[in-house]
Amino acid sequence: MEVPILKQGPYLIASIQSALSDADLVQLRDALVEQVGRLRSRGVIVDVTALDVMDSFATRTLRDITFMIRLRGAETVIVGIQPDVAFTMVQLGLKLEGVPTALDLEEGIAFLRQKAAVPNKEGSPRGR
Amino acid sequence: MEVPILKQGPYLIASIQSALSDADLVQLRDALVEQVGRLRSRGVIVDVTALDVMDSFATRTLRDITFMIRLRGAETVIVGIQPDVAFTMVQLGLKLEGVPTALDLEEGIAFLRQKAAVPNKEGSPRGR
Amino acid sequence: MDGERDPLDALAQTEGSMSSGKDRVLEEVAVQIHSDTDIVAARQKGRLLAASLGFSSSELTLIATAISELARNIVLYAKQGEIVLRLCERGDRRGVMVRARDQGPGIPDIRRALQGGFSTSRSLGLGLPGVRRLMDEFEIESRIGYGTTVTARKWRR
Amino acid sequence: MDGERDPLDALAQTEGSMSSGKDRVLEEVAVQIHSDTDIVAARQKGRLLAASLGFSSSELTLIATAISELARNIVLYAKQGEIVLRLCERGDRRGVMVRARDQGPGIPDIRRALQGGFSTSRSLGLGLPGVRRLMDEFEIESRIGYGTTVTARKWRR
Ligand SMILES: Nc1ncnc2c1ncn2[C@@H]1O[C@H](COP(=O)(O)OP(=O)(O)O)[C@@H](O)[C@H]1O
Ligand SMILES: Nc1ncnc2c1ncn2[C@@H]1O[C@H](COP(=O)(O)OP(=O)(O)O)[C@@H](O)[C@H]1O
Repeated sequence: MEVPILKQGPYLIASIQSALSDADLVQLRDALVEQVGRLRSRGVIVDVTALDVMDSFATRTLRDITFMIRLRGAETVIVGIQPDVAFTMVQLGLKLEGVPTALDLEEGIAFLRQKAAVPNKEGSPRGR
Repeated sequence: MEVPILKQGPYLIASIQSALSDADLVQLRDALVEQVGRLRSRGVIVDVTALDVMDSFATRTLRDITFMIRLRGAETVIVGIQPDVAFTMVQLGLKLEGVPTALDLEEGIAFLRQKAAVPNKEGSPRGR
Repeated sequence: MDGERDPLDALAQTEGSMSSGKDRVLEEVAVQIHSDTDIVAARQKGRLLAASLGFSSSELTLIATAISELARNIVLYAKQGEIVLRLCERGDRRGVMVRARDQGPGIPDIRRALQGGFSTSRSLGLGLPGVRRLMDEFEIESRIGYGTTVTARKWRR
Repeated sequence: MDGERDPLDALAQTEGSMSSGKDRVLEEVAVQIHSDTDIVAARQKGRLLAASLGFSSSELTLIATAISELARNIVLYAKQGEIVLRLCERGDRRGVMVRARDQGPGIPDIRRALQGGFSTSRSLGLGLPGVRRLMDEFEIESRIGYGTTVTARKWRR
Protein backbone atom coordinates (compact mmCIF):
# COMPACT_ATOMS: atom_id res chain seq x y z
CA MET A 1 0.00 0.00 0.00
CA GLU A 2 1.80 3.09 -1.22
CA VAL A 3 1.88 6.11 1.05
CA PRO A 4 0.33 9.12 -0.69
CA ILE A 5 2.49 12.25 -0.76
CA LEU A 6 0.72 15.61 -0.78
CA LYS A 7 2.34 18.81 -1.95
CA GLN A 8 1.31 21.76 0.20
CA GLY A 9 3.10 24.90 -0.92
CA PRO A 10 6.81 24.45 -0.24
CA TYR A 11 6.22 21.31 1.82
CA LEU A 12 5.57 17.64 1.20
CA ILE A 13 3.24 15.78 3.55
CA ALA A 14 3.19 11.99 3.79
CA SER A 15 0.60 10.35 6.01
CA ILE A 16 1.55 6.82 6.92
CA GLN A 17 -1.22 4.26 7.34
CA SER A 18 -1.45 1.58 10.00
CA ALA A 19 -0.54 -1.46 7.95
CA LEU A 20 2.72 -0.23 6.57
CA SER A 21 5.11 -2.87 5.26
CA ASP A 22 8.87 -2.46 5.15
CA ALA A 23 8.76 -2.23 1.38
CA ASP A 24 6.14 0.54 1.55
CA LEU A 25 8.36 2.50 3.89
CA VAL A 26 11.41 2.13 1.65
CA GLN A 27 9.27 3.16 -1.31
CA LEU A 28 8.17 6.25 0.65
CA ARG A 29 11.79 7.10 1.41
CA ASP A 30 12.82 7.00 -2.23
CA ALA A 31 9.72 8.88 -3.39
CA LEU A 32 10.27 11.67 -0.85
CA VAL A 33 13.94 12.07 -1.70
CA GLU A 34 13.09 12.22 -5.40
CA GLN A 35 10.17 14.66 -5.01
CA VAL A 36 12.07 17.01 -2.74
CA GLY A 37 14.45 17.51 -5.67
CA ARG A 38 11.86 17.66 -8.43
CA LEU A 39 9.39 19.93 -6.62
CA ARG A 40 12.10 21.93 -4.85
CA SER A 41 10.38 21.43 -1.52
CA ARG A 42 11.80 23.09 1.55
CA GLY A 43 10.44 20.69 4.08
CA VAL A 44 8.88 17.28 4.56
CA ILE A 45 6.33 16.20 7.15
CA VAL A 46 5.89 12.51 7.84
CA ASP A 47 2.69 11.96 9.79
CA VAL A 48 2.75 8.70 11.76
CA THR A 49 -0.47 9.31 13.73
CA ALA A 50 -2.09 6.18 12.30
CA LEU A 51 0.97 3.94 12.54
CA ASP A 52 0.35 0.98 14.86
CA VAL A 53 3.94 0.04 15.54
CA MET A 54 7.22 1.90 15.35
CA ASP A 55 9.81 -0.84 15.47
CA SER A 56 13.54 -0.74 14.84
CA PHE A 57 13.11 -0.92 11.07
CA ALA A 58 10.62 1.94 10.94
CA THR A 59 12.78 4.04 13.23
CA ARG A 60 15.86 3.44 11.17
CA THR A 61 14.09 4.22 7.93
CA LEU A 62 12.62 7.47 9.31
CA ARG A 63 16.14 8.45 10.35
CA ASP A 64 17.45 7.60 6.89
CA ILE A 65 14.70 9.72 5.33
CA THR A 66 15.54 12.66 7.56
CA PHE A 67 19.29 12.52 6.91
CA MET A 68 18.97 11.89 3.17
CA ILE A 69 16.59 14.81 2.79
CA ARG A 70 18.86 17.00 4.88
CA LEU A 71 21.74 16.17 2.54
CA ARG A 72 19.50 17.41 -0.27
CA GLY A 73 19.03 20.71 1.58
CA ALA A 74 15.55 20.32 3.08
CA GLU A 75 14.30 19.62 6.58
CA THR A 76 12.08 16.77 7.77
CA VAL A 77 9.85 16.56 10.81
CA ILE A 78 8.05 13.48 12.13
CA VAL A 79 4.65 14.27 13.60
CA GLY A 80 1.95 12.35 15.43
CA ILE A 81 3.90 9.78 17.46
CA GLN A 82 1.19 8.49 19.78
CA PRO A 83 1.75 8.04 23.55
CA ASP A 84 1.66 4.23 23.38
CA VAL A 85 4.10 4.21 20.51
CA ALA A 86 6.39 6.67 22.28
CA PHE A 87 6.35 4.47 25.38
CA THR A 88 7.29 1.37 23.39
CA MET A 89 10.05 3.19 21.54
CA VAL A 90 11.60 4.28 24.82
CA GLN A 91 11.38 0.72 26.17
CA LEU A 92 13.05 -0.55 23.02
CA GLY A 93 15.78 2.05 23.27
CA LEU A 94 14.81 3.71 19.99
CA LYS A 95 15.60 7.38 20.26
CA LEU A 96 15.26 9.03 16.82
CA GLU A 97 18.34 11.11 17.57
CA GLY A 98 18.86 14.00 15.20
CA VAL A 99 15.33 13.65 13.89
CA PRO A 100 13.00 16.60 14.60
CA THR A 101 9.56 15.65 15.93
CA ALA A 102 6.40 17.66 16.55
CA LEU A 103 3.03 16.97 18.11
CA ASP A 104 0.91 17.08 14.99
CA LEU A 105 0.66 18.42 11.47
CA GLU A 106 0.02 21.97 12.61
CA GLU A 107 3.05 22.01 14.87
CA GLY A 108 5.08 20.34 12.16
CA ILE A 109 4.30 23.09 9.70
CA ALA A 110 5.06 25.71 12.35
CA PHE A 111 8.43 24.02 12.93
CA LEU A 112 9.32 24.05 9.24
CA ARG A 113 8.24 27.71 8.87
CA GLN A 114 10.40 28.74 11.76
CA LYS A 115 13.36 26.72 10.47
CA ALA A 116 13.11 28.62 7.21
CA ALA A 117 12.85 32.01 8.92
CA VAL A 118 15.78 31.59 11.30
CA PRO A 119 18.39 29.59 9.50
CA ASN A 120 21.38 28.28 11.31
CA LYS A 121 24.24 26.12 10.29
CA GLU A 122 22.27 22.95 10.81
CA GLY A 123 18.94 24.21 9.60
CA SER A 124 17.36 24.22 6.23
CA PRO A 125 19.20 26.71 4.08
CA ARG A 126 16.35 27.08 1.67
CA GLY A 127 14.13 29.30 3.71
CA ARG A 128 13.88 32.89 2.67
CA MET B 1 42.56 16.98 -12.43
CA GLU B 2 42.29 20.33 -10.69
CA VAL B 3 38.83 21.60 -9.78
CA PRO B 4 38.17 24.96 -11.45
CA ILE B 5 37.04 27.74 -9.11
CA LEU B 6 34.74 30.42 -10.53
CA LYS B 7 34.32 33.84 -8.99
CA GLN B 8 30.73 35.04 -9.18
CA GLY B 9 30.36 38.39 -7.44
CA PRO B 10 31.00 37.87 -3.73
CA TYR B 11 30.93 34.08 -4.08
CA LEU B 12 33.27 31.33 -5.19
CA ILE B 13 31.85 28.34 -7.02
CA ALA B 14 33.74 25.05 -7.34
CA SER B 15 32.23 22.28 -9.44
CA ILE B 16 33.70 18.91 -8.61
CA GLN B 17 34.07 16.37 -11.39
CA SER B 18 33.36 12.64 -11.19
CA ALA B 19 36.90 11.32 -11.10
CA LEU B 20 38.16 13.32 -8.16
CA SER B 21 41.23 12.00 -6.43
CA ASP B 22 42.03 12.64 -2.79
CA ALA B 23 44.90 14.91 -3.81
CA ASP B 24 42.57 16.96 -6.03
CA LEU B 25 40.18 17.44 -3.13
CA VAL B 26 42.94 18.56 -0.78
CA GLN B 27 44.19 20.92 -3.48
CA LEU B 28 40.66 22.34 -3.79
CA ARG B 29 40.48 22.87 -0.04
CA ASP B 30 43.69 24.85 0.03
CA ALA B 31 42.81 26.86 -3.07
CA LEU B 32 39.38 27.81 -1.69
CA VAL B 33 40.75 28.87 1.67
CA GLU B 34 43.39 30.96 -0.03
CA GLN B 35 41.04 32.60 -2.55
CA VAL B 36 38.37 33.44 0.03
CA GLY B 37 41.02 35.60 1.66
CA ARG B 38 42.51 37.09 -1.47
CA LEU B 39 39.21 37.83 -3.22
CA ARG B 40 37.39 38.72 0.02
CA SER B 41 34.57 36.32 -0.87
CA ARG B 42 31.53 36.08 1.39
CA GLY B 43 30.53 32.60 0.48
CA VAL B 44 31.62 29.38 -1.19
CA ILE B 45 29.53 26.89 -3.11
CA VAL B 46 30.90 23.41 -3.70
CA ASP B 47 28.84 21.65 -6.35
CA VAL B 48 29.09 17.87 -6.08
CA THR B 49 26.37 17.05 -8.63
CA ALA B 50 28.83 15.14 -10.83
CA LEU B 51 30.66 13.35 -8.01
CA ASP B 52 30.26 9.56 -8.30
CA VAL B 53 31.15 8.64 -4.74
CA MET B 54 31.12 10.52 -1.45
CA ASP B 55 33.17 8.33 0.82
CA SER B 56 34.54 9.01 4.29
CA PHE B 57 37.54 10.91 2.91
CA ALA B 58 35.44 13.21 0.72
CA THR B 59 32.99 13.83 3.55
CA ARG B 60 35.76 14.68 5.97
CA THR B 61 37.46 17.01 3.52
CA LEU B 62 34.21 18.84 2.72
CA ARG B 63 33.70 19.33 6.45
CA ASP B 64 37.24 20.60 6.79
CA ILE B 65 36.64 23.06 3.94
CA THR B 66 33.44 24.33 5.56
CA PHE B 67 34.97 24.81 8.98
CA MET B 68 38.21 26.36 7.69
CA ILE B 69 36.30 28.83 5.57
CA ARG B 70 33.97 29.63 8.46
CA LEU B 71 37.02 30.45 10.56
CA ARG B 72 38.02 32.87 7.82
CA GLY B 73 34.61 34.56 8.14
CA ALA B 74 32.77 33.17 5.12
CA GLU B 75 30.06 30.54 4.72
CA THR B 76 30.14 27.37 2.62
CA VAL B 77 27.27 25.37 1.20
CA ILE B 78 27.49 21.97 -0.49
CA VAL B 79 25.02 21.59 -3.32
CA GLY B 80 23.92 18.79 -5.62
CA ILE B 81 24.23 15.67 -3.45
CA GLN B 82 22.36 13.13 -5.57
CA PRO B 83 19.78 10.72 -4.08
CA ASP B 84 22.00 7.64 -4.59
CA VAL B 85 24.92 9.39 -2.96
CA ALA B 86 22.74 10.60 -0.07
CA PHE B 87 21.51 7.05 0.46
CA THR B 88 25.04 5.64 0.57
CA MET B 89 26.21 8.37 2.94
CA VAL B 90 23.38 7.61 5.34
CA GLN B 91 24.14 3.87 5.18
CA LEU B 92 27.79 4.64 5.90
CA GLY B 93 26.84 6.87 8.82
CA LEU B 94 28.26 9.98 7.17
CA LYS B 95 26.12 12.91 8.21
CA LEU B 96 27.94 16.11 7.24
CA GLU B 97 26.94 17.60 10.57
CA GLY B 98 27.37 21.34 10.75
CA VAL B 99 27.75 21.58 7.00
CA PRO B 100 24.97 23.45 5.16
CA THR B 101 23.59 21.69 2.11
CA ALA B 102 21.25 22.82 -0.64
CA LEU B 103 19.56 21.19 -3.58
CA ASP B 104 21.48 22.86 -6.39
CA LEU B 105 23.48 25.93 -7.39
CA GLU B 106 20.46 28.22 -7.44
CA GLU B 107 19.37 27.19 -3.95
CA GLY B 108 22.96 27.44 -2.78
CA ILE B 109 23.20 31.06 -3.90
CA ALA B 110 19.82 31.80 -2.29
CA PHE B 111 21.15 30.32 0.95
CA LEU B 112 24.29 32.45 0.92
CA ARG B 113 22.27 35.59 0.12
CA GLN B 114 19.92 34.94 2.98
CA LYS B 115 22.79 34.14 5.35
CA ALA B 116 24.22 37.55 4.54
CA ALA B 117 20.85 39.26 5.06
CA VAL B 118 19.92 37.57 8.35
CA PRO B 119 23.14 36.90 10.20
CA ASN B 120 23.02 34.96 13.43
CA LYS B 121 25.57 33.84 15.94
CA GLU B 122 26.42 30.78 13.95
CA GLY B 123 26.25 32.32 10.56
CA SER B 124 28.63 34.40 8.57
CA PRO B 125 29.58 37.54 10.46
CA ARG B 126 30.18 39.40 7.25
CA GLY B 127 26.54 39.73 6.33
CA ARG B 128 25.29 43.24 6.06
CA MET C 1 22.47 -21.15 31.85
CA ASP C 2 26.13 -20.53 31.33
CA GLY C 3 26.80 -21.13 27.67
CA GLU C 4 30.54 -21.16 28.12
CA ARG C 5 30.51 -24.13 30.46
CA ASP C 6 27.81 -26.03 28.67
CA PRO C 7 29.28 -29.14 26.99
CA LEU C 8 26.55 -28.97 24.36
CA ASP C 9 27.44 -25.38 23.63
CA ALA C 10 28.58 -26.07 20.11
CA LEU C 11 25.36 -27.88 19.30
CA ALA C 12 22.62 -25.86 20.87
CA GLN C 13 22.55 -22.68 22.85
CA THR C 14 19.78 -21.57 25.10
CA GLU C 15 19.39 -18.36 26.95
CA GLY C 16 16.62 -16.75 28.96
CA SER C 17 14.12 -17.44 31.66
CA MET C 18 12.95 -21.03 31.27
CA SER C 19 9.40 -20.90 32.47
CA SER C 20 7.37 -24.02 32.79
CA GLY C 21 5.60 -25.22 29.72
CA LYS C 22 2.60 -26.27 31.78
CA ASP C 23 0.55 -23.23 30.88
CA ARG C 24 -3.01 -23.94 29.87
CA VAL C 25 -3.65 -22.95 26.28
CA LEU C 26 -6.80 -20.87 25.78
CA GLU C 27 -6.43 -20.06 22.13
CA GLU C 28 -3.76 -20.35 19.49
CA VAL C 29 -3.12 -19.07 16.02
CA ALA C 30 -0.10 -19.46 13.76
CA VAL C 31 0.98 -17.00 11.08
CA GLN C 32 3.32 -18.16 8.33
CA ILE C 33 6.11 -15.66 7.71
CA HIS C 34 7.56 -15.38 4.23
CA SER C 35 7.69 -11.68 3.38
CA ASP C 36 7.42 -8.23 4.86
CA THR C 37 3.65 -8.10 4.50
CA ASP C 38 3.43 -11.17 6.76
CA ILE C 39 5.19 -9.14 9.44
CA VAL C 40 2.30 -6.67 9.40
CA ALA C 41 -0.28 -9.48 9.40
CA ALA C 42 1.37 -11.18 12.38
CA ARG C 43 1.49 -8.09 14.54
CA GLN C 44 -2.10 -7.19 13.69
CA LYS C 45 -3.31 -10.69 14.61
CA GLY C 46 -1.28 -10.59 17.82
CA ARG C 47 -2.76 -7.25 18.85
CA LEU C 48 -6.28 -8.48 18.20
CA LEU C 49 -5.75 -11.68 20.12
CA ALA C 50 -4.13 -9.95 23.09
CA ALA C 51 -6.89 -7.33 23.13
CA SER C 52 -9.38 -10.08 23.96
CA LEU C 53 -7.58 -10.57 27.29
CA GLY C 54 -8.07 -6.92 28.15
CA PHE C 55 -4.47 -5.68 27.87
CA SER C 56 -4.12 -1.88 27.96
CA SER C 57 -3.49 -0.13 24.66
CA SER C 58 0.10 0.55 25.74
CA GLU C 59 0.67 -3.13 26.36
CA LEU C 60 -0.95 -4.03 23.06
CA THR C 61 1.51 -1.76 21.32
CA LEU C 62 4.41 -3.37 23.18
CA ILE C 63 3.22 -6.84 22.16
CA ALA C 64 2.62 -5.87 18.54
CA THR C 65 6.07 -4.29 18.37
CA ALA C 66 7.75 -7.40 19.80
CA ILE C 67 5.97 -9.53 17.19
CA SER C 68 7.10 -7.15 14.47
CA GLU C 69 10.75 -7.43 15.52
CA LEU C 70 10.71 -11.23 15.77
CA ALA C 71 8.88 -11.66 12.47
CA ARG C 72 11.32 -9.37 10.74
CA ASN C 73 14.27 -11.40 12.05
CA ILE C 74 12.70 -14.46 10.44
CA VAL C 75 12.39 -12.70 7.07
CA LEU C 76 15.87 -11.19 7.33
CA TYR C 77 17.88 -14.10 8.61
CA ALA C 78 15.90 -17.29 7.97
CA LYS C 79 13.83 -16.24 4.92
CA GLN C 80 10.78 -18.07 6.31
CA GLY C 81 9.23 -19.46 9.45
CA GLU C 82 6.19 -18.96 11.60
CA ILE C 83 4.87 -16.91 14.47
CA VAL C 84 2.68 -18.78 16.92
CA LEU C 85 0.41 -16.57 19.02
CA ARG C 86 -1.16 -18.11 22.07
CA LEU C 87 -3.40 -16.98 24.89
CA CYS C 88 -2.49 -18.91 27.98
CA GLU C 89 -3.18 -19.26 31.65
CA ARG C 90 -0.71 -20.04 34.43
CA GLY C 91 -2.26 -20.24 37.88
CA ASP C 92 -4.53 -17.23 38.09
CA ARG C 93 -2.66 -15.20 35.50
CA ARG C 94 -3.52 -14.91 31.86
CA GLY C 95 -1.21 -13.74 29.18
CA VAL C 96 -0.05 -13.95 25.63
CA MET C 97 2.79 -16.05 24.30
CA VAL C 98 4.61 -15.16 21.11
CA ARG C 99 6.79 -17.85 19.59
CA ALA C 100 8.92 -17.16 16.52
CA ARG C 101 10.25 -20.32 14.95
CA ASP C 102 12.41 -20.84 11.91
CA GLN C 103 14.70 -23.41 10.33
CA GLY C 104 17.24 -20.79 9.35
CA PRO C 105 20.99 -20.62 9.96
CA GLY C 106 20.74 -20.20 13.73
CA ILE C 107 22.47 -17.60 15.87
CA PRO C 108 26.18 -18.32 16.42
CA ASP C 109 26.54 -16.36 19.63
CA ILE C 110 23.27 -15.73 21.44
CA ARG C 111 24.91 -13.85 24.29
CA ARG C 112 26.42 -11.39 21.90
CA ALA C 113 23.14 -11.03 20.00
CA LEU C 114 21.37 -10.28 23.28
CA GLN C 115 23.91 -7.68 24.35
CA GLY C 116 22.51 -5.24 21.84
CA GLY C 117 24.36 -3.19 19.32
CA PHE C 118 25.42 -6.38 17.58
CA SER C 119 24.06 -6.92 14.13
CA THR C 120 25.05 -8.99 11.13
CA SER C 121 22.79 -6.85 8.93
CA ARG C 122 22.81 -3.14 8.38
CA SER C 123 20.50 -2.48 11.26
CA LEU C 124 20.67 -1.29 14.83
CA GLY C 125 20.95 -4.67 16.55
CA LEU C 126 18.27 -3.59 19.02
CA GLY C 127 15.67 -6.18 18.05
CA LEU C 128 16.38 -9.11 20.35
CA PRO C 129 17.47 -7.19 23.45
CA GLY C 130 14.53 -4.85 22.81
CA VAL C 131 11.99 -7.67 22.68
CA ARG C 132 13.45 -9.05 25.88
CA ARG C 133 12.86 -5.70 27.57
CA LEU C 134 9.32 -5.35 26.21
CA MET C 135 8.08 -8.74 27.39
CA ASP C 136 7.90 -10.37 30.84
CA GLU C 137 9.53 -13.64 29.83
CA PHE C 138 11.98 -14.33 27.10
CA GLU C 139 13.72 -17.50 25.93
CA ILE C 140 15.81 -18.16 22.92
CA GLU C 141 17.01 -21.46 21.57
CA SER C 142 19.19 -21.72 18.55
CA ARG C 143 21.22 -24.39 16.87
CA ILE C 144 23.59 -23.61 14.04
CA GLY C 145 22.24 -25.00 10.81
CA TYR C 146 18.95 -26.04 12.42
CA GLY C 147 17.17 -22.86 13.28
CA THR C 148 16.03 -20.51 15.98
CA THR C 149 13.05 -20.39 18.30
CA VAL C 150 12.33 -17.32 20.37
CA THR C 151 9.53 -17.50 22.92
CA ALA C 152 8.28 -14.46 24.80
CA ARG C 153 5.35 -13.98 27.16
CA LYS C 154 3.51 -11.03 28.54
CA TRP C 155 1.15 -11.40 31.52
CA ARG C 156 -1.82 -9.22 32.31
CA ARG C 157 -1.22 -7.16 35.41
CA MET D 1 33.68 -17.42 15.00
CA ASP D 2 34.87 -16.67 18.46
CA GLY D 3 38.31 -15.11 18.19
CA GLU D 4 38.84 -15.30 21.91
CA ARG D 5 38.90 -19.07 21.98
CA ASP D 6 40.80 -19.51 18.76
CA PRO D 7 44.29 -20.90 19.47
CA LEU D 8 45.56 -19.30 16.27
CA ASP D 9 44.27 -15.95 17.43
CA ALA D 10 47.71 -14.43 17.85
CA LEU D 11 48.70 -15.44 14.35
CA ALA D 12 45.69 -14.77 12.25
CA GLN D 13 42.36 -13.20 12.98
CA THR D 14 39.27 -13.68 10.96
CA GLU D 15 35.91 -12.06 11.31
CA GLY D 16 32.76 -12.02 9.32
CA SER D 17 30.38 -14.25 7.50
CA MET D 18 32.43 -17.05 6.00
CA SER D 19 30.45 -17.88 2.95
CA SER D 20 31.36 -20.72 0.72
CA GLY D 21 34.07 -20.10 -1.82
CA LYS D 22 32.26 -22.28 -4.31
CA ASP D 23 30.84 -19.40 -6.26
CA ARG D 24 31.14 -19.66 -10.01
CA VAL D 25 33.32 -16.87 -11.42
CA LEU D 26 31.78 -15.10 -14.40
CA GLU D 27 34.36 -12.38 -14.87
CA GLU D 28 37.31 -10.99 -12.98
CA VAL D 29 39.53 -7.96 -13.09
CA ALA D 30 42.32 -6.85 -10.77
CA VAL D 31 43.36 -3.26 -10.17
CA GLN D 32 46.78 -2.53 -8.68
CA ILE D 33 46.58 0.06 -5.92
CA HIS D 34 49.59 2.32 -5.36
CA SER D 35 48.26 5.86 -5.14
CA ASP D 36 45.09 7.90 -4.73
CA THR D 37 44.36 7.95 -8.46
CA ASP D 38 44.21 4.14 -8.37
CA ILE D 39 41.38 4.46 -5.84
CA VAL D 40 39.33 6.35 -8.43
CA ALA D 41 40.23 3.84 -11.15
CA ALA D 42 39.21 0.88 -8.97
CA ARG D 43 35.81 2.27 -8.06
CA GLN D 44 35.09 3.24 -11.65
CA LYS D 45 35.98 -0.25 -12.89
CA GLY D 46 33.87 -1.79 -10.13
CA ARG D 47 30.85 0.30 -11.01
CA LEU D 48 31.15 -0.58 -14.67
CA LEU D 49 31.53 -4.28 -13.97
CA ALA D 50 28.61 -4.38 -11.51
CA ALA D 51 26.45 -2.42 -13.94
CA SER D 52 26.68 -5.31 -16.39
CA LEU D 53 24.76 -7.44 -13.86
CA GLY D 54 21.92 -4.91 -13.79
CA PHE D 55 22.35 -3.50 -10.28
CA SER D 56 20.28 -0.38 -9.56
CA SER D 57 22.06 2.95 -9.63
CA SER D 58 21.76 3.15 -5.83
CA GLU D 59 23.44 -0.22 -5.48
CA LEU D 60 26.16 0.76 -7.94
CA THR D 61 26.92 3.79 -5.80
CA LEU D 62 27.07 1.59 -2.68
CA ILE D 63 29.47 -0.80 -4.38
CA ALA D 64 31.68 1.98 -5.76
CA THR D 65 31.82 3.60 -2.34
CA ALA D 66 32.79 0.34 -0.65
CA ILE D 67 35.61 -0.10 -3.20
CA SER D 68 36.75 3.45 -2.57
CA GLU D 69 36.99 2.87 1.19
CA LEU D 70 38.86 -0.43 0.87
CA ALA D 71 41.27 0.92 -1.74
CA ARG D 72 42.00 3.95 0.41
CA ASN D 73 42.82 1.73 3.39
CA ILE D 74 45.40 -0.03 1.21
CA VAL D 75 47.04 3.28 0.25
CA LEU D 76 46.87 4.62 3.81
CA TYR D 77 47.95 1.60 5.80
CA ALA D 78 49.74 -0.81 3.46
CA LYS D 79 51.06 1.60 0.80
CA GLN D 80 50.20 -0.85 -1.96
CA GLY D 81 48.09 -3.86 -2.80
CA GLU D 82 45.32 -4.83 -5.17
CA ILE D 83 41.59 -4.81 -5.56
CA VAL D 84 40.10 -7.86 -7.25
CA LEU D 85 36.65 -7.34 -8.72
CA ARG D 86 34.67 -10.41 -9.62
CA LEU D 87 31.23 -11.15 -10.98
CA CYS D 88 30.04 -14.40 -9.51
CA GLU D 89 27.14 -16.78 -9.30
CA ARG D 90 25.92 -18.79 -6.32
CA GLY D 91 22.93 -20.96 -6.97
CA ASP D 92 20.49 -18.73 -8.80
CA ARG D 93 21.94 -15.49 -7.49
CA ARG D 94 24.47 -13.28 -9.20
CA GLY D 95 26.55 -10.68 -7.54
CA VAL D 96 29.81 -8.84 -7.31
CA MET D 97 32.74 -9.67 -5.08
CA VAL D 98 35.27 -7.05 -4.03
CA ARG D 99 38.50 -8.31 -2.55
CA ALA D 100 41.10 -5.89 -1.18
CA ARG D 101 44.43 -7.57 -0.57
CA ASP D 102 47.67 -6.16 0.74
CA GLN D 103 50.93 -7.28 2.34
CA GLY D 104 50.92 -4.42 4.78
CA PRO D 105 51.24 -4.38 8.57
CA GLY D 106 47.94 -6.16 9.29
CA ILE D 107 45.22 -5.08 11.71
CA PRO D 108 46.07 -5.77 15.37
CA ASP D 109 42.48 -5.90 16.62
CA ILE D 110 39.89 -6.62 13.96
CA ARG D 111 36.96 -6.55 16.36
CA ARG D 112 37.88 -3.09 17.49
CA ALA D 113 38.38 -1.91 13.92
CA LEU D 114 34.94 -3.24 13.03
CA GLN D 115 33.22 -1.55 15.95
CA GLY D 116 33.58 1.80 14.28
CA GLY D 117 34.98 5.01 15.65
CA PHE D 118 38.38 3.39 15.93
CA SER D 119 41.09 4.81 13.75
CA THR D 120 44.86 4.86 13.75
CA SER D 121 44.82 7.72 11.24
CA ARG D 122 43.15 11.11 11.44
CA SER D 123 39.97 9.88 9.93
CA LEU D 124 36.52 8.89 11.09
CA GLY D 125 37.12 5.17 11.52
CA LEU D 126 33.90 4.51 9.63
CA GLY D 127 35.47 2.78 6.68
CA LEU D 128 35.45 -0.89 7.65
CA PRO D 129 32.17 -0.94 9.61
CA GLY D 130 30.67 1.17 6.86
CA VAL D 131 31.71 -1.24 4.11
CA ARG D 132 30.24 -4.05 6.16
CA ARG D 133 26.91 -2.25 6.30
CA LEU D 134 26.93 -1.41 2.60
CA MET D 135 27.54 -4.95 1.40
CA ASP D 136 25.65 -8.22 1.95
CA GLU D 137 28.65 -10.30 2.99
CA PHE D 138 31.85 -9.21 4.59
CA GLU D 139 34.94 -11.11 5.71
CA ILE D 140 38.25 -9.87 6.91
CA GLU D 141 41.43 -11.78 7.45
CA SER D 142 44.54 -10.18 8.79
CA ARG D 143 47.88 -11.35 10.08
CA ILE D 144 50.28 -8.98 11.76
CA GLY D 145 53.31 -8.42 9.57
CA TYR D 146 51.78 -10.36 6.69
CA GLY D 147 48.89 -8.33 5.47
CA THR D 148 45.16 -7.95 5.23
CA THR D 149 42.48 -9.33 2.95
CA VAL D 150 38.97 -7.95 3.02
CA THR D 151 36.32 -9.69 0.95
CA ALA D 152 32.84 -8.27 0.47
CA ARG D 153 29.97 -9.36 -1.73
CA LYS D 154 26.77 -7.79 -2.89
CA TRP D 155 24.02 -9.89 -4.47
CA ARG D 156 21.44 -8.71 -6.94
CA ARG D 157 17.95 -8.73 -5.48
N1 LIG E 1 15.92 -15.79 13.49
C1 LIG E 1 17.26 -15.58 13.40
N2 LIG E 1 18.05 -16.47 12.74
C2 LIG E 1 19.39 -16.25 12.65
N3 LIG E 1 20.03 -15.19 13.18
C3 LIG E 1 19.30 -14.27 13.86
C4 LIG E 1 17.89 -14.42 14.02
N4 LIG E 1 17.44 -13.37 14.75
C5 LIG E 1 18.51 -12.62 15.03
N5 LIG E 1 19.65 -13.15 14.51
C6 LIG E 1 21.02 -12.64 14.65
O1 LIG E 1 21.12 -11.84 15.82
C7 LIG E 1 21.56 -10.53 15.51
C8 LIG E 1 20.88 -9.52 16.41
O2 LIG E 1 19.49 -9.50 16.12
P1 LIG E 1 18.62 -8.24 16.51
O3 LIG E 1 18.91 -7.89 17.94
O4 LIG E 1 17.20 -8.50 16.16
O5 LIG E 1 19.21 -7.05 15.65
P2 LIG E 1 19.21 -6.76 14.09
O6 LIG E 1 18.17 -7.62 13.43
O7 LIG E 1 18.87 -5.32 14.08
O8 LIG E 1 20.60 -7.07 13.66
C9 LIG E 1 21.23 -10.35 14.05
O9 LIG E 1 22.06 -9.40 13.44
C10 LIG E 1 21.43 -11.75 13.50
O10 LIG E 1 22.80 -11.98 13.26
N1 LIG F 1 44.51 -2.65 4.97
C1 LIG F 1 44.80 -2.33 6.24
N2 LIG F 1 46.01 -2.62 6.77
C2 LIG F 1 46.31 -2.32 8.06
N3 LIG F 1 45.46 -1.71 8.90
C3 LIG F 1 44.24 -1.37 8.44
C4 LIG F 1 43.84 -1.66 7.10
N4 LIG F 1 42.56 -1.22 6.93
C5 LIG F 1 42.18 -0.69 8.11
N5 LIG F 1 43.19 -0.76 9.03
C6 LIG F 1 43.15 -0.33 10.44
O1 LIG F 1 41.78 -0.32 10.89
C7 LIG F 1 41.42 0.98 11.35
C8 LIG F 1 39.97 1.26 11.01
O2 LIG F 1 39.83 1.36 9.60
P1 LIG F 1 38.62 2.12 8.97
O3 LIG F 1 37.36 1.62 9.63
O4 LIG F 1 38.68 2.02 7.49
O5 LIG F 1 38.78 3.61 9.43
P2 LIG F 1 39.84 4.73 9.06
O6 LIG F 1 40.57 4.30 7.81
O7 LIG F 1 38.96 5.91 8.88
O8 LIG F 1 40.74 4.81 10.27
C9 LIG F 1 42.40 1.93 10.69
O9 LIG F 1 42.56 3.12 11.43
C10 LIG F 1 43.67 1.08 10.63
O10 LIG F 1 44.33 1.11 11.88
